[in-house]
Amino acid sequence: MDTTIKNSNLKSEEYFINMGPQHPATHGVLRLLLTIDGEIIKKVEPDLGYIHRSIEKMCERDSYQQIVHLTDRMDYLSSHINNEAVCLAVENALQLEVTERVKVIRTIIGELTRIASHTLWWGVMGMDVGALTTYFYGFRDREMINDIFEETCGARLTMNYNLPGGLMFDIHPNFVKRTKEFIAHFKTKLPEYDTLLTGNVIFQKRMKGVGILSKEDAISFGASGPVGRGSGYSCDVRKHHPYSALDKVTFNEVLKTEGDSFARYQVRIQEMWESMSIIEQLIDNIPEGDYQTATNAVIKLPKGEFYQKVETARGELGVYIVSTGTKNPYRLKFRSPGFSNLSLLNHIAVGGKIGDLVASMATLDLVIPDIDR
Amino acid sequence: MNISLNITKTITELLSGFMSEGAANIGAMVTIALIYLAIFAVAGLYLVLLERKVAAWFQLRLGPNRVGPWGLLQTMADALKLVSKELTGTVKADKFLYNLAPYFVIVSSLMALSVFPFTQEFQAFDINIGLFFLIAISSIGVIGILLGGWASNNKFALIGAMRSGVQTISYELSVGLSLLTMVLITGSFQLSEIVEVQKNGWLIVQGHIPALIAFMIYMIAGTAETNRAPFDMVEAESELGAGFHTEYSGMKFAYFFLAEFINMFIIAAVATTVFFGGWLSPFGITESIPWLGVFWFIGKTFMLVFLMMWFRWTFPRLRVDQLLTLEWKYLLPLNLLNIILMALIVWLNLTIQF
Amino acid sequence: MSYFGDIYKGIKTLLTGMSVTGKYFLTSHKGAITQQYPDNRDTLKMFERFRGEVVMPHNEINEHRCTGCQKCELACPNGSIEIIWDRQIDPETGKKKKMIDKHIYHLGMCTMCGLCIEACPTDAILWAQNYENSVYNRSALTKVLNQPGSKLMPGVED
Amino acid sequence: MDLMKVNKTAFMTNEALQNLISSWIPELEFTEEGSQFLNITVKPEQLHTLMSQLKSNNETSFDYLFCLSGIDWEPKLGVVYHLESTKHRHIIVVKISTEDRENPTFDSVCDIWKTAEFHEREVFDFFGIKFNNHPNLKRLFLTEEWEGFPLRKDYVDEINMVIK
Repeated sequence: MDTTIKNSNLKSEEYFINMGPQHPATHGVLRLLLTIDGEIIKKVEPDLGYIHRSIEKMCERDSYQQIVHLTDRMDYLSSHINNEAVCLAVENALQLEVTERVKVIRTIIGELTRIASHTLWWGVMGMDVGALTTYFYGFRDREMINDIFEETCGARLTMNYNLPGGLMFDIHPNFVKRTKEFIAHFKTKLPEYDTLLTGNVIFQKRMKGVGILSKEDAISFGASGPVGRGSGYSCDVRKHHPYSALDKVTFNEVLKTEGDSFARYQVRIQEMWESMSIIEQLIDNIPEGDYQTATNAVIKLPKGEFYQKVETARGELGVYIVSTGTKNPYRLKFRSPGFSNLSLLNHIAVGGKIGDLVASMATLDLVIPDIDR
Repeated sequence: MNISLNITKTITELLSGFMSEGAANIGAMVTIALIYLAIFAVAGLYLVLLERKVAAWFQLRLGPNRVGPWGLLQTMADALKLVSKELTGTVKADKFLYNLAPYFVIVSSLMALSVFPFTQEFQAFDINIGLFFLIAISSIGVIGILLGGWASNNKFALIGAMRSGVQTISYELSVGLSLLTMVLITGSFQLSEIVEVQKNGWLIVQGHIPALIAFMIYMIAGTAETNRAPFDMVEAESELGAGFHTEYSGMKFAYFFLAEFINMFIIAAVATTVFFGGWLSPFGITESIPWLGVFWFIGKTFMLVFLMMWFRWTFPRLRVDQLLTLEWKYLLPLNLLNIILMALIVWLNLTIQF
Repeated sequence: MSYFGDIYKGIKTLLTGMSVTGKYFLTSHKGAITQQYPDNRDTLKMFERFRGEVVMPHNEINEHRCTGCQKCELACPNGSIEIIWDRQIDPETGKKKKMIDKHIYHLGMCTMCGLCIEACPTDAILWAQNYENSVYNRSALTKVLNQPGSKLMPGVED
Repeated sequence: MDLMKVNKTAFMTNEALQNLISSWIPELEFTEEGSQFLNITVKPEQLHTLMSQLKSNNETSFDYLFCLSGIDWEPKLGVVYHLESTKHRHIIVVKISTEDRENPTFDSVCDIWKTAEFHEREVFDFFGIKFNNHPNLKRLFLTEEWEGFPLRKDYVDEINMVIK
């Protein structure tokens, strides 16, 4: 609030505006109750529940294979990594050893999902900030990955390719060829993202110094994924608690310290390069072996509690299963990354303008079904 | 092939045959107004189609190609659809102002069209304060937007309208000043006079460096004037939904939409007349056939329209306060410096004459 | 004098941005990335693992492989498969045997998860690759997979 | 390599954690069976003191509350806190539970970790567990006039709940 407004007797009244649940900037059915004074935002209060299907209650009546298919519908942009989370939790609980081939394939498809999610985020981030052409360049690259998934798993978005104990069927013969083609194509196109948007002076002015999140606040708000790493908080589950074949690949965790929207943007762009290098390290030597280790038809987890952490495109997804030995879990809680990332929206948006709120929300990369579950 | 191009004179003579002098003048004015309205309504539609096609080519798409051959009738179909749409409105909207707003916008943009010299004498309204009249008229459009946004009793529309008020007022300044720098060379506001002066070298060449700076400032301010990206905070899709024309539907929305495109055409047309020698062919190659000048004029205008579309489909949007800092802290000082520079050059007559 | 410096830098970045879209504008004659769906309908072929709809293949003499064991009904997360079976006399062995009468499949409720096909012991149901499943009224989405008058293929044991 | 093995190489093993924490508050129950981490069950009154010590003491420094979930242990209603230290990378689980199902209330921890504010509102929404001195404790997902708490085991709702 610069001083001019403060000491002038011109008293401007706050008023209340409803952003959502049907609004272009909220990417889904999120309703934000904004209290604004002119252009400056005083308070942001999210109102959730528009797409709440109470997945956790459904899990209490479903068998473990059926729970895996539910997780597709949570964070639909990293559906494969969600499936992998539940499958890993079940496999670790049963002490079921999965073949190397399955681990490598899961990691490759996981990284491909991350790139697909980041390209969609980049396209839609451009639209939120006003550059409408970025959407089509982002989707052109994402479509190539969707074709790879469609050929191997049969579905483009909600794949349900994972089963506790391995994969539903083996990778398609020209999976490797298509992935290499995509990597070669994307290596020429990703620098274009930078020249088109990152370098742009208007874009930098819109993003730098907007929605600043300090490292302590990031940890205290439980921000994970690119949102946390944009503020210098090293929270990459792939580094601290590696799973599947991630401990065999070398990649560096992208960390920025400014903590503003531009830092979060750069983390995601750099992460795409890292994911590509991970895929390159694994794609050429996918070990032989069968793609599914037999599990009995009705899976019963031993009595006890099991927790599995996984790094989705949005952050740290946690699956907490409390089992009493029956065929469906006693309680299953999903720690969703979007939920905590949303909780810090009020903290970073207050004092900014409506344009800043839209820009910082775009860099939080919220997927509403992941928040509402 | 020498049909007289001065349509106003010919029509008045035609009408004065069987009407009194005064009535003939009014009759001529009404007919020319109807001709211009018809031409530019259709031109507006095809500008919309051009924008959609150009946007598609930028974005690896095909653009409208279903309605009519190569999609040429697409915007005609849109216009028919908009005409048949129900005119809804908000409950507690201020009915009179709500309905008045679109007319402000469309009338001001059509009035500004009357001043342009398409070729030799083919000009509806050749007044000696041409440029000054243009700038005055184009600032009336903003009243329509403010009225529309305020009267439709919708908070998003109100924010959009306030933003457009701030934006247009501040960018009027640099549009006016940058055109002023060019008037230093021509010496007169009359548009046909400006084109006359450019017979020996387009103004952008005559004024070389300061003219180029003035042209760049004018294009930036012109894009902001018509509320087009990268300054389209007025109807920022991702922030305000549809901005000031959220509550308008049917023909009223069509007026706003058409007015935006005709404004774009006006900004480009002013730039061609003032900077790129209106209907003059580059080195006088088609001097002999006067009516060919129309194609030169339309061609140059469409080049500038394409440039403005290129801006729209590449740049992200500015925030409102950045928009104001850009105007008051960057464009205005540059403009003033530019005027002094141009005055120096004209005084020492260093302009390049052919 | 960073004033003019950042004006110059700003304009330079704007121009590089425009060069990217300009390049795409000039190469737009190479064709769009969008799929022209209604026009390319006859040439459009889905991948062979594409999950369009669950179907039960029948051989020429109208025999299928479904024994009515209801494993797929149990495996389905949202109850989109209903098996109606009844006890009939098996012609060879003369004993009472569980025979399939109707295998009802609600395409409207199916989420294409593939667990039923995974659970089927005799591979009776497979994925079809059709992608135009929209209908005008919802009852058309409830399909009976085994054709009328079809029998179990001999030699297929539960 | 799942979470179980990583925890062993962390800065402090479970045993070291256990005797350090038990030195603060006497009657705490420590168990490790049936879970990958050290579980601490604490009485609701000592919750806030234990939690603030867990965060402030720089040997444990559990500054990252990554999962707060409500659980209905049939007779008892409880809340489970999963804590991780970003410095030492070790993880512990703190559990509290109460018999009274009409008006279960615990101390809120959202003054220690800001993420707890939203998570506690979610637990209140689905379990009806109230947290005192919570800034604005009202339903997060469901509408205000929704009666009953869906994630409780004894919740019955013929319309929305399809029992297989």
